[in-house]
Formats: sequence, C-alpha cells, structure tokens
Amino acid sequence: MNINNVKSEFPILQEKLKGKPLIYLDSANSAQKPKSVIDRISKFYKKEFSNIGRSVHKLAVTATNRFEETRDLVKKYLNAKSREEIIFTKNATEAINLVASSYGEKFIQKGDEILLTELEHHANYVPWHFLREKKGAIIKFAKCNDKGEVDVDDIKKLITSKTKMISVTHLSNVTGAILPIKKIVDLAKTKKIPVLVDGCQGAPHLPLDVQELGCDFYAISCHKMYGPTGVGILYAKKKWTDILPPYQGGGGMIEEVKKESITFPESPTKFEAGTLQTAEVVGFSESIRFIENIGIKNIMEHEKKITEYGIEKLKRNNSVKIIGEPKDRGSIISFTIKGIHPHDIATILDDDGVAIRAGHHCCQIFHEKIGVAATARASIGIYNDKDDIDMLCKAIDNCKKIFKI
Amino acid sequence: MNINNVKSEFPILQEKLKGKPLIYLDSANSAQKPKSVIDRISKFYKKEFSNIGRSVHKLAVTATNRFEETRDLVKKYLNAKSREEIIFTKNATEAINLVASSYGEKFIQKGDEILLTELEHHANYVPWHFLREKKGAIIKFAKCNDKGEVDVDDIKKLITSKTKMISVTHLSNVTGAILPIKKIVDLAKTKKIPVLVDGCQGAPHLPLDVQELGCDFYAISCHKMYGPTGVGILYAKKKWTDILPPYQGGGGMIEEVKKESITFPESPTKFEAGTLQTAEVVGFSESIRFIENIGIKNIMEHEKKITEYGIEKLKRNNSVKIIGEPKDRGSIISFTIKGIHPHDIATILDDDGVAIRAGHHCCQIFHEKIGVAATARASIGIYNDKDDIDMLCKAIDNCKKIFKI
Amino acid sequence: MELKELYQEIILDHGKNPRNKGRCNEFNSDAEGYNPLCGDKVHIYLRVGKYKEVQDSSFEGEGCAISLASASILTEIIKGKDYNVAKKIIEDFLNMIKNETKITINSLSDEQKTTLMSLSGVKQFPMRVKCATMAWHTFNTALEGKK
Amino acid sequence: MELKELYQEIILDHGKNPRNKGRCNEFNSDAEGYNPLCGDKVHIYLRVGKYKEVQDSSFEGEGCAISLASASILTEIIKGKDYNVAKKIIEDFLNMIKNETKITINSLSDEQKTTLMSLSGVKQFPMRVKCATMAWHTFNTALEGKK
Ligand SMILES: Cc1ncc(COP(=O)(O)O)c(C=O)c1O
Ligand SMILES: Cc1ncc(COP(=O)(O)O)c(C=O)c1O
Repeated sequence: MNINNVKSEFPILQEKLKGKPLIYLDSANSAQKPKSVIDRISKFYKKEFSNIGRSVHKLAVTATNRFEETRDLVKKYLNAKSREEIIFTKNATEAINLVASSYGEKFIQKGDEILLTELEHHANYVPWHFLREKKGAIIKFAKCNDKGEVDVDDIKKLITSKTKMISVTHLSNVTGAILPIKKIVDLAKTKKIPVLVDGCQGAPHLPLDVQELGCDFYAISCHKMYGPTGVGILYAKKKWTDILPPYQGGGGMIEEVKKESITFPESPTKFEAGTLQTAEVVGFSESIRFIENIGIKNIMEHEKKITEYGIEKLKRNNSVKIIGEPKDRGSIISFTIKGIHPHDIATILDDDGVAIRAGHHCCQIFHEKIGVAATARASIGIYNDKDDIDMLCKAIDNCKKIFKI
Repeated sequence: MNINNVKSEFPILQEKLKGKPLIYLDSANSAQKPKSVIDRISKFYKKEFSNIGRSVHKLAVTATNRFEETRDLVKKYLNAKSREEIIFTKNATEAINLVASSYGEKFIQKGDEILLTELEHHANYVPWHFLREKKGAIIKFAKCNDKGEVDVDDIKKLITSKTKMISVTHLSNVTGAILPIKKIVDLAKTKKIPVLVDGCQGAPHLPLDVQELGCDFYAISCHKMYGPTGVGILYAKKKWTDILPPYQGGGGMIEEVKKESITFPESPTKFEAGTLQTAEVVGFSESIRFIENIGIKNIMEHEKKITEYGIEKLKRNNSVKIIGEPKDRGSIISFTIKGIHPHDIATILDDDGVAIRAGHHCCQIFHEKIGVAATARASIGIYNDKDDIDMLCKAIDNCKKIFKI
Repeated sequence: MELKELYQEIILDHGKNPRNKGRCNEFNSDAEGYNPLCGDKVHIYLRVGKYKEVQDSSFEGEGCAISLASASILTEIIKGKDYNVAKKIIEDFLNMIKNETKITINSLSDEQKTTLMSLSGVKQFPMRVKCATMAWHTFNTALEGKK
Repeated sequence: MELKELYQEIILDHGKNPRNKGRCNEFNSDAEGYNPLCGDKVHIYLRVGKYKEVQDSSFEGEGCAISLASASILTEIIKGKDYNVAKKIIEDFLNMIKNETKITINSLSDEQKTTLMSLSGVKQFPMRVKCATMAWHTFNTALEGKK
C-alpha cells in the first residue's frame, strides 16, 4: 500500500462535517480506523463469534484461534521472545496499573523509590501514586529540559540504592520528544532496576523491537495504532510474568479452585481474567497488517516530513509559539497562540473542520512546570498530508482574525 | 419486534457450519449479537469516532454524547437512581474486582468475613480470595442444596458480627437457580452488610430494578446481553461511589495532579481510567434497545417455555441426568449422560451443529461438591426455539449411538 | 455563523479586558472552581454586607475567552445586588444555558440582559458550556458561604 | 466422517475399559497432570528398574473417552520398554499429534503402531488435543524423575 493514498482507506476521512472535509489532527488522542479493521470486527460478529477458550464447539475453536493468532502477530511485531510475554488488557492505562499493582505488591516497600519523568502522562503517574499511598513509596521526577526532552543524565542523578522501578514514556504526547530508552535501560541494568516504557505514542509511530530496547515492560494502546477501542497490550519479560502475582481474578485465569486455596496457570492466562475483548483483539490483527503493509519505516518517514513541514510553517507565524524543540521527535506539535486560549483555538479550528486537542493532555506536571495550564496540540498520523497542515495554518489565521490579533 | 422471528436478526444464525445450520445453545457463555448492534459499531467507527471526554472538536462531542447516552439508557434500564451509579468496566469480572479491591482496601480487616455461596462463578470468588491473601479475610460458602438452590436460611446461619460483605450470584450459570436476592438483601440490611449481586446471568434474562432489589452492587457482562465484547457494567449505590477509593489510575479520572498529591473527581469519572471502550459502549445501546423492543417479560416467558420443553424432553431420555432442579429457574440446563464424558458429548453435538458447553463452567466449588469434574450445559437465549431443543435431543441420541449406549 | 454567536464583540472585549480581576478589598467570602478537563481555574471573592447585599465581587483565574468573559460579566452584573436577587440571577443564567430559557428577572436593565444573553451562544458548543458556567457555580458557593 | 476417525472402535474400547488403571505394584516414580480448562486429571505411576527399563506403568484419573483411551494405550505400549525407547515413543507420539508426522520407531509392532495412530484423529479437533496428550506429557515428567 502506498502511504500517499492511504486516506481513502479510512471511511471517516471521507465524511464531511457541516459541509467541510474532516482534517483529523488528533491521532495522539485516538487514531481513526481503516476499513479493514472495522470490517474485520463486523465479520467476526457475523460469522465467527463465540466466547474463546472455554467451549469445545467449532465456533469457539475458530474464535480462539483468531484471538491467539493476533497474539502471535503482536509477538512478532514487537519481536518478543515468546507469546507468554504478550498480555491483552483493556488499554495502556490498565497495562501500567497491572504492573504497578502486581510488581508493587511483591517488590515495593516503604521508602522505595519509583523514578518517573516530568513528561509522563497521568497514566504513568497515578498508578504509582497509588503505591505511594498504600506502601509509602517515594516518587521522583526526572527533569525535562527547555527543549522538552529528558536527558539520561537527569535520570542517572536520581537513581539511588532505593530505586525499584524506572517508568518512562517512549515518546512524549506533548513535546513529541523521543526518550533515549536504550540508554536508560542500559543504565538501569547496571543497577538491576526494571524499566517500564509507556509506549502509547511510541508503538504507532516507531519501529519496535522489545528485545533490542531491552526494557522489562512495554505498554501499548491499540486504539492509537489504528485499532479498536477496548484493547491494550502489556509486553512483560518472561522473567517477570513468571514471578508476578495475578492482577484481576476470575474465570479463565485459574488452574485449580478449592474452598481453601486457588492455584494459577502461567502467563498470559494468569493475567487475563474473565471474558476478553475477543472481537476487538481479532480486529486489531488487521491494524497490525495495515501498518505492516505500509511499513513502519515508510510511516515514520512520511510523518516526519509532514511534521517538519508543519513546524516550519507554524514558526513563520509570529503569534504561534511551539512547545518544545526536542532533537529527536515524533509527529506531535504542541503550541500556543499569544492572546488566544487553546480552548478557543480548538473551537475555532473545529469550525473549519480541523480537529486538534486543547488542554493539559493528561500531563499536568509538565504544564505546571512550563507555567501554562493548557496548550493546543496537532498530532499527525499515517493519513495526514501537507494539505492538512495548510488547512491547520489557514484555520489558525482565522483564529487570529476573530480575536483581532 | 416479535420474539418468534427474532432469529433472523442475528446474522450468525443464518450461517451454516460444515453445511449444517448453527444451533447455538451456549448463550450463558456469551450471547450472539443482533445486526443492529454490529452495524452500530461499524457506523460509529465510520462516521462518528473520536476519543471521548478529552477534545473539544465536534467529533469528540458527538462521541461523548453517544457514550453518555448509553449510560443514561443503562441507568433507566436498571432503574438506578442516578447516572453516577453506572460505571463501565471491561467485563463483569472487572466489576467485581473493582469492588473487592476498593471496598476491601478501605473496609476489610484481618479476620473479617466475606460470605459467598457454593454456586459462585470463579469471577465471584477469586477477587475475594485475593483479599483473603492480602488482608487475612475469611471466606465462607453458603451451602447449595440438592436442588442446586441456595436457601436464605443457609446464608443467615453463616452471618456473624464479622461479616463484611455478602456476594452472591443472581442466577446460577450451572443449575439455573434464581437466588432470593430480595430476601438476602433484607436480611443483610438488618445487619448493615453490603450485598453484591453477580448479575451476569440475571441481567440478560430477568426484569431488573436495582432499587427494588436493594442491593449495593450489581455486576453485568454486556456480551451476555447480546452486546459487544469488552464492556461490563458495575452498578454501585451512590452511598458507595462517594466513599470508595478509585480502582485504576490514569487519564480522565483525575481532578488535579501535582508532584506531591492527586485529587479525584466524583463517580463515574473516578472509576473510569484511561481511554474507555467507546465503540463497544455505544454499540451496547443497541442491545438495550433490542431487549426493550421485545420486552424482557416476553423474553422471560419465551425462554421459560423453551427451557421447560427442553427439561421435559431430556428427562424422557433415561441416560440423561439433569443437574439441579431449582424451583425458581432460568434458562440453563446442565446435564450428564451416563457413560459419556461431557467433552465427548460436546464434540459429538458440535458435529451436528449443536453448540453447547462442557466443563466446570468456572464453578469448580460446585462441581467438587457434586463429585463430578465436568457437566454438559445447554443455555437458552432469546433466539432459541423448540426446533433447537429437538436438534439437541437428536444429537444426544447420536452420542449414545456412537458410544453404543 | 454559530462561531460568531460564540465570539461576539462583547465576549471578546470582556475576555481580553476582564473587569474585576484580582481580590476585591476586604472580601469576606471566597470560593474556588476547577475544571479538571482543561485545567482552568477560577477564584471568586465577595464582600457581603450585613444585609447580605453583595457590596463588591471580583475574581482571579486563568482560562479561555469564554470563561474570562463569563467571570467578568458575572462580577460586573451582580455587584451591588441583594443576596436574593443575586441568587435569582445566577439561577436564571444557569437555566438559560441549560434549558434555553430566557432571562426574566426584572432587576436587570435591558443592556445587562443583552450582555448576559451574549453568553448563550455557548449552548451550541457542549464542550464549552462548563467554561461559561464554572464561575457562576463558584460564585454561588461563595455566596452560600455567607448565608 | 471425521467424528468416526476420532471415536474409533479401539478408542471407545480403551475409553470404556481402560487398561492399567490404579497404582502399579511398588511404583517408584509418579507425576500428576491437570487440564484447568475442563478439570480433567491424570496421575501416572511407574516402576523403573535399575537399567532404567519401565517394568510397569499405570494411571489413575478421570476424563473423557479420548484421555482415558490415551492413558490406557500409553501405559500398555510402554510397559517393558527401555528408558530411551520409551522417550522416543513419547516424542514420536507427540510429534504425530502436533506435526502430522508418522510413527517411525522400529521397536513397535505394526499393531502397536496402528493403535497409536488411532489417536491421531484428534488432530481435527484442536480443543481436544490436550485430552490426548496430557497423559503423555505427564508420563514424560514421571520418567524424567527417574533419570
Ligand atoms: C455467573 C457468572 N458470573 C461471572 C461471569 C464472568 O463474566 P465475564 O467473563 O464477562 O467477566 C460469568 C460468565 O462467564 C457468569 O456466568
Ligand atoms: C503517553 C501516553 N500514555 C498513556 C496514555 C493512556 O492510554 P489509554 O488511555 O489508551 O490507556 C496515553 C493516551 O492517552 C498517552 O498518550
């Protein structure tokens, strides 16, 4: 598939909103879905649906196979060592909560330190905050510099003999900075500290090889990878899945249940309680195929081109201030306009059919640091092109006109 | 809509498997989906999709409205007092885990007692087992009698001043027994003990009025209500949502996030972390409409008729033994055949296109009690008719022929 | 067209040059409002007299044009009003935003009514309603503190 | 047709009248297998001699016709075999079920091969594969215990 005519694969991008074509620049929030994904879900319900893993009838066999095939696809896509390392969750948030809860319960004591960064999404802070409350753990935030990056040295400075977890984002959903994960992991390894990577923004936009990254955990939101809502993925090294206790309890994740005691099977079963997101997981297999068809390298190159075009064009506008200038960056452009609040920008842009996000983007720590409660954010996905950026800039001019700036 | 031609609304029931029509008798495991639900999901992705609650653009507004309208529909369907009492989870299992974790953390001390029944699904035992492990709570099981029922007196006997939670199924997924929830709640109220009802099998088949039932919590699996996978519902009385701590942490469920502290908003926001199952929840609105169009009373009557027909016909077969004979029963028929293991039954039935379930149905406590590791189970849904039962009986005869019984 | 209804001259003016910003002298009641969705904050200050008349009112806060204009217009209009009148104006305003009813209260001049009405454009923008109403809810809380 | 391949005469016979049920005399190694999906259990007992020959083997357990027949056939065929031969038979059998390869080992009679092959019908029924293989994996564990 050629990335230049990929837009046509997305039904919603053919829609008009109040007579205007949709310019969707909110993919970091949630990406739109290609036809193949949507149709796969329908087909699954129409021809193949049944609960998986439990019944022996043909439908159950088919559904189970489709589901587990997706696990294999994901394993291959991430280059995980084994399928036991791929756990399906409901979103990335749940994936991080799972680790914070299971790892925390077993390994975190009063006074132990968890190392985050000032760039983290609330999903990678609140679950650790719970451990702070329950266990008396300490949370430290590695500094984010003026460019909106986190330097590995600023992480190094904060490591002590009490550090029990380093949990960092792969790609900031505000500044777009790509963090030096490999360096962080190498550093952590010398101190035997596990590393969790919040891969929400990394997975849809960067080539992934968890063995090369070397991290212990990697959390993914499928809906940001052009997949269905309701599914996330936790990659966890087998070393951890073997020893971490289960997270939620229920059907499917047990071995033997007696009145006095319960035993549990191995991963991933141990971590997948109750009826899973069958149709969503099956649908997600088409997202991976879609990405692989285009090629993640091509996606990166394309998005980089559009992002650079956007930054350059926005910079030419004197009223626009771009938030963060990381050297190594993904396809996210946060900005403010002098004299216009981001919510007003978003509303006016929307009237021109341009969908962006305004707010703190679930990163209040960062926004407090830069002293701005809210920013506007245009995030670029597989389907965006230079025309979309031109429309964005035009709509920004319209903002300025309305606000007489 | 007339219940007698409802089958045509379910695309999968028009399918043939290996040339044979599908006789689906596994709805207690997961129900099939009507066209309206499947199409709603597609339409949502094709025309209306966006992440909800976070962005201010039109798509986000529409999606948020569709999502919250479903909450209103559910509130009305359950006759909850307020929408704050309706929390979306990923399945019923998560709903019960949420309560066990949040309530347990705050209110369960060492030596406190949790009262279950011998009929409970693992989903309503394992989460409490975790509390036993973590907090030193004690779990007691109210006896299930020879008919496969639980008598309110057997619950009464086990209540002590240490009882801190009574958690019971509404309708057993093995014996089909409908538990006397109102009586249990009345009893519990006199002792100020909260009651959680596992409504997985109740919600799809019984008229529901949580205010009349009076229970504190009610857990639902939407996929058993002819809805999408990936969604469950926790009904929780406002009295509890006000005081229970949040369960999972992440974006969307915070009020203010600082480096030292975090505050949380009210329910349901407090309990809904991360990107939700947007498309699935929106799709579920059509399930409720579907059920309401037919009318739950009509559904009950119809299912009762088919179930009685099935029981009678199976009883006429000397080799078949029906498990449980509760007076007040739902549309579930578990059985064994002398000399044929349930897995062999299920495989042979499947060859005739008849999909049933065989195993312990996530109820090992009950199966241990009756001294049988596995049973076969036919469960009847909205779309089943007498022909389906006739096919079941014919297929059972075929089993006997193959096993020369 | 709708956009123009939202960003009317009067709103833009109040948004850019909000009246009554800061803490009013000798305030004796205050309350804070917060919108977790966008991080906007408002802090309302009141000086309520012994007959429960609102002698002075002001606000501090950051936010979008709508929320600033709303706080500005609110503090401007209610200043000097009696407790009961103030309550009624707030109720009327919130009803107008929610149920599309009209402002009926007599104690406002036509000009004041027009000013209030200018905020009603927000009804077409559901995600922005809270921007317009937060200051009013917060004001109400501050007022209740003096009941 | 496929169903008939699964429930062959020989399987039904072993399923109804499983050989070597119970604990064999003076067993000196044993292992338990469990299938959480259906609750089926098998317990394998071995008496291994000083030259590591399997002098006797038996099983206890509940389960479907396939799993009983499989345990019955397994204990019947391996009884009296050397350690290495036993290992090879188990490996061959598991390969046959997984990869559809043929049983090649020489130390089995044609009749024994046919008997083993009768279990291969399970390949068409993925959810039942574990029924046929559990006893074999468990036997293997018991055998390893005597390595
Ligand atoms: C009685 C009962 N409780 C709980 C569950 C668990 O529901 P879910 O797997 O959708 O979480 C089920 C269904 O499997 C059930 O039948
Ligand atoms: C960096 C980052 N982490 C975590 C999340 C949370 O993902 P989800 O809401 O899908 O759980 C997001 C997206 O909102 C994100 O951008």
